[in-house]
Amino acid sequence: MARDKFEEALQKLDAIVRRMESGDLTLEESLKAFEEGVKLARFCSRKLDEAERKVELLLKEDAEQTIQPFREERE
Amino acid sequence: MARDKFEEALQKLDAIVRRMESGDLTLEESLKAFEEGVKLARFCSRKLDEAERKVELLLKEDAEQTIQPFREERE
Amino acid sequence: MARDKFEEALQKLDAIVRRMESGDLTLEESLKAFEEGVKLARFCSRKLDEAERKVELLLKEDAEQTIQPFREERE
Amino acid sequence: MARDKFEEALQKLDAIVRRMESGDLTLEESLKAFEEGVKLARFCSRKLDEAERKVELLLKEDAEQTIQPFREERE
Amino acid sequence: MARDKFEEALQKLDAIVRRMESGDLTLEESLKAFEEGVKLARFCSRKLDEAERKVELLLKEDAEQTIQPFREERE
Amino acid sequence: MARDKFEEALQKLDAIVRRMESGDLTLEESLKAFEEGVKLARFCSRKLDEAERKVELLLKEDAEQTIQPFREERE
Amino acid sequence: MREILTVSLLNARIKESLEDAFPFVWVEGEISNLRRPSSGHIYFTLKDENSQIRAVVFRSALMQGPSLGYGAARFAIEEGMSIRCRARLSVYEPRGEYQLIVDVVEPVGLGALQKAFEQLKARLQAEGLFDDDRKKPIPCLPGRIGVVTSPTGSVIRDILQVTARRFPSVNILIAPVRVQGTLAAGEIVSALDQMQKVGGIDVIILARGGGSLEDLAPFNDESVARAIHRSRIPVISAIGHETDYTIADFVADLRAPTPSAAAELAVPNREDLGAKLATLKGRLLSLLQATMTGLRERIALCERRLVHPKRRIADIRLGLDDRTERLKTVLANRRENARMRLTNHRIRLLQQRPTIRVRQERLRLDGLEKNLSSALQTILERARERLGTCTAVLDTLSPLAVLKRGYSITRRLPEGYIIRKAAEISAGTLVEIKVSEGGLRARVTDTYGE
Repeated sequence: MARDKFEEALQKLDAIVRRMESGDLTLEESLKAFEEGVKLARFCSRKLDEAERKVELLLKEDAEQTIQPFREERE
Repeated sequence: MARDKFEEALQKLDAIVRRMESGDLTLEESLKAFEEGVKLARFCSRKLDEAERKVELLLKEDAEQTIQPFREERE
Repeated sequence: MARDKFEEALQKLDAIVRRMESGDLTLEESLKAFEEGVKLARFCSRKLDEAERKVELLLKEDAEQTIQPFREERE
Repeated sequence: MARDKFEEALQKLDAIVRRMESGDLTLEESLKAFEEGVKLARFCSRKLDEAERKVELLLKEDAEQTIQPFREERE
Repeated sequence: MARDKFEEALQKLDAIVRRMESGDLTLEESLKAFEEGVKLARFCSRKLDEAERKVELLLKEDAEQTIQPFREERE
Repeated sequence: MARDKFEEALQKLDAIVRRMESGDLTLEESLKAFEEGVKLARFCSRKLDEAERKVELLLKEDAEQTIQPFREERE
Repeated sequence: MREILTVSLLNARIKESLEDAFPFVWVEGEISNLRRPSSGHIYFTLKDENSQIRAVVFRSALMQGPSLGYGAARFAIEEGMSIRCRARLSVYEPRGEYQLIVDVVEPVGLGALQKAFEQLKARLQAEGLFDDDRKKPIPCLPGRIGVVTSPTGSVIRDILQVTARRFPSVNILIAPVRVQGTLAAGEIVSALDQMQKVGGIDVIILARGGGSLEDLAPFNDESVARAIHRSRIPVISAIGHETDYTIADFVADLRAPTPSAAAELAVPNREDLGAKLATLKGRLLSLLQATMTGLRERIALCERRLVHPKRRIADIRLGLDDRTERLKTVLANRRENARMRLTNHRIRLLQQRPTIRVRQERLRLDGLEKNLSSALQTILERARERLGTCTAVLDTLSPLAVLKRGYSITRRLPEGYIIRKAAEISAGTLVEIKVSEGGLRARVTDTYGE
């Protein structure tokens, strides 16, 4: 799942919470919503934890592009 | 669990209770209604139990899969 | 138990009581009416017993089958 | 017991008594009337006794057959 | 006993007495009348005896069969 | 004995007596008349005796046959 | 040896040497004699104080998008405008003339630059490049951030610092480019285009520190604007200072006032997100629990209200008992009433019992019987009396009284008639002689007459 799915998931989660707050859901719907919400939350959580910090350089040499680590000045 | 079965049952239960309280039922009808009501209440209760168990399961799975965020919440 | 038999019996009993109280009956008619009335009352009583037993059974079943949720509520 | 026989007998008895009281009867007639009157009175008396016994019997049966519910209520 | 025989006999007896008292009868006629009168008287007497016995019997039967109500009245 | 013979005899006797009193009779005739008169008188006397006996007999029979009621009355 | 050339040959040689010597030249000058014939090409004379040269911009160069700079005359070339052109030198042999064939034109001088900027901005705006609806949303949590900027300096440092602070695990790909000078625009365009190909890049930050209008020229370059516009990846621009707006800023999907701000816009705060997520999750759970609790309460309430039939049964039972009692009472009354009526009738009946009547009748009978007896007695007495009288009289008249005095009466037998004359009989005749007391029978022995 692409990373930009995160936002979508977060919005869906938000929508679900709002829908549940509206009080118009049946138990089954609430359950479904809850299940989906939990999944979305887990997904988001995972997305937040997923990547490691990585800073790289995109170089172009003779029309070929290469990526190499970037040495940060701080380090 | 079929969708909306719970709500349907709850509405039926509600209708039965109201009908019983209206006092227009014959003894047999009120007995029938009572029986049905008890069954419906039991059904609803069971559905809620199931739902609760499902929620617990979901939360447990969630906790296992996303240990960190939950710890954060608990602390 | 046939539907509405009980109500019918109760209404008949009521009619008999009223007829007897009206004072227009001969002794024989009164006796007949009384006999019928007693039978109807007995029938109704029996039906009530059945109904009561049924209700108790239902409540017992209900209590057995829904012990958990009720405990939760009590605690 | 044929219907209305008691009332009929009581009315006949009444008529006989009145006829005897009028004094217009011959000896034979008054004898006949008296005999019939005694028979009618006896008949009525018996009918009343029967009625009483029947009522007692009915009530006794009733009490026997509906012992349980009453006990329940007493407890 | 044929109906009204007693009254008839008594009237005949009366007529006989009157005829005899009128003095218009020959000795033989008187004798005949007397004989008839005696027979009639005897007949009437017997009838009265019978009537008395019957009444007593009826009263006795009545008393025996309706002992209770009379007792009730006496007490 | 034919009916009314007593009265006839008595009348004949009366006539004979009157004829004899008239004195117009020959000895022969008087003797005859007398003889007839004696016969008639004797006949009448016998008739009367018979009548008396018969009455006694009737009364006796009557008394025997109706002993009981009389006794009752006497007592 | 003197070489004599034809004009044609000379011109050919000039052409060869000139064109070889100036295949690529940048030249600055002022425009004059500007002409736009119907062919679509633009002809003008480029001059300075002392010299001038003819120049042409072919329609093909105008139509073909520029690969560098502002592209050939993408801004309106006007009479008297100072420009910098990239061109090659071309010799037209038939006339022995030479001219510049221009493919890139840049305005020169502040006024010209500002003018060109305004023109380009207006044009691109008209073209719709700045339209809000074309702007792509910035992803909330970019997987990888492309940064197009100088690899050295405070810009990249700020960006790295901010992203590290907000989201420690961020993934950044830096495309190092020059950010000023004539080559800058080309490098920027190339970097932007390459970013599209790398894959996984969710947002691009195009950044540069502050500078003069000329310093920022690459970001006002149409090619850069078009590169931003064609980027499939959303671009955040952070160029110059807060107040400096470049064309790139207008085209970019989001404009940040500073590189740090661009980093903040590109990268979410991880803690905030985590908190938000936790809140949503908690809310989700509490809502569900509230729903379930509510439902449980509703069911419990219904259940409590359901206990009804027992009460109802009790009510009916009471009604039933009441009715039975009423039945009993009514019947008892009814019976009592019947019993009273019967008793009343019986008493009256007994009062009328025929015993008295029998007694009366018996008295009557007795009377009659007495009367009967006495009547007969009277009759008998009377009869006896009459008989007695007759008998007495008869006795006195009896002819037999003579006999007592001694007379007798003789009768012939068997006839029995009284014999009055002796002659009436003969001897031997049987006679009867009656005397006073008794009589005798005799046979006549003799008769005699008187």
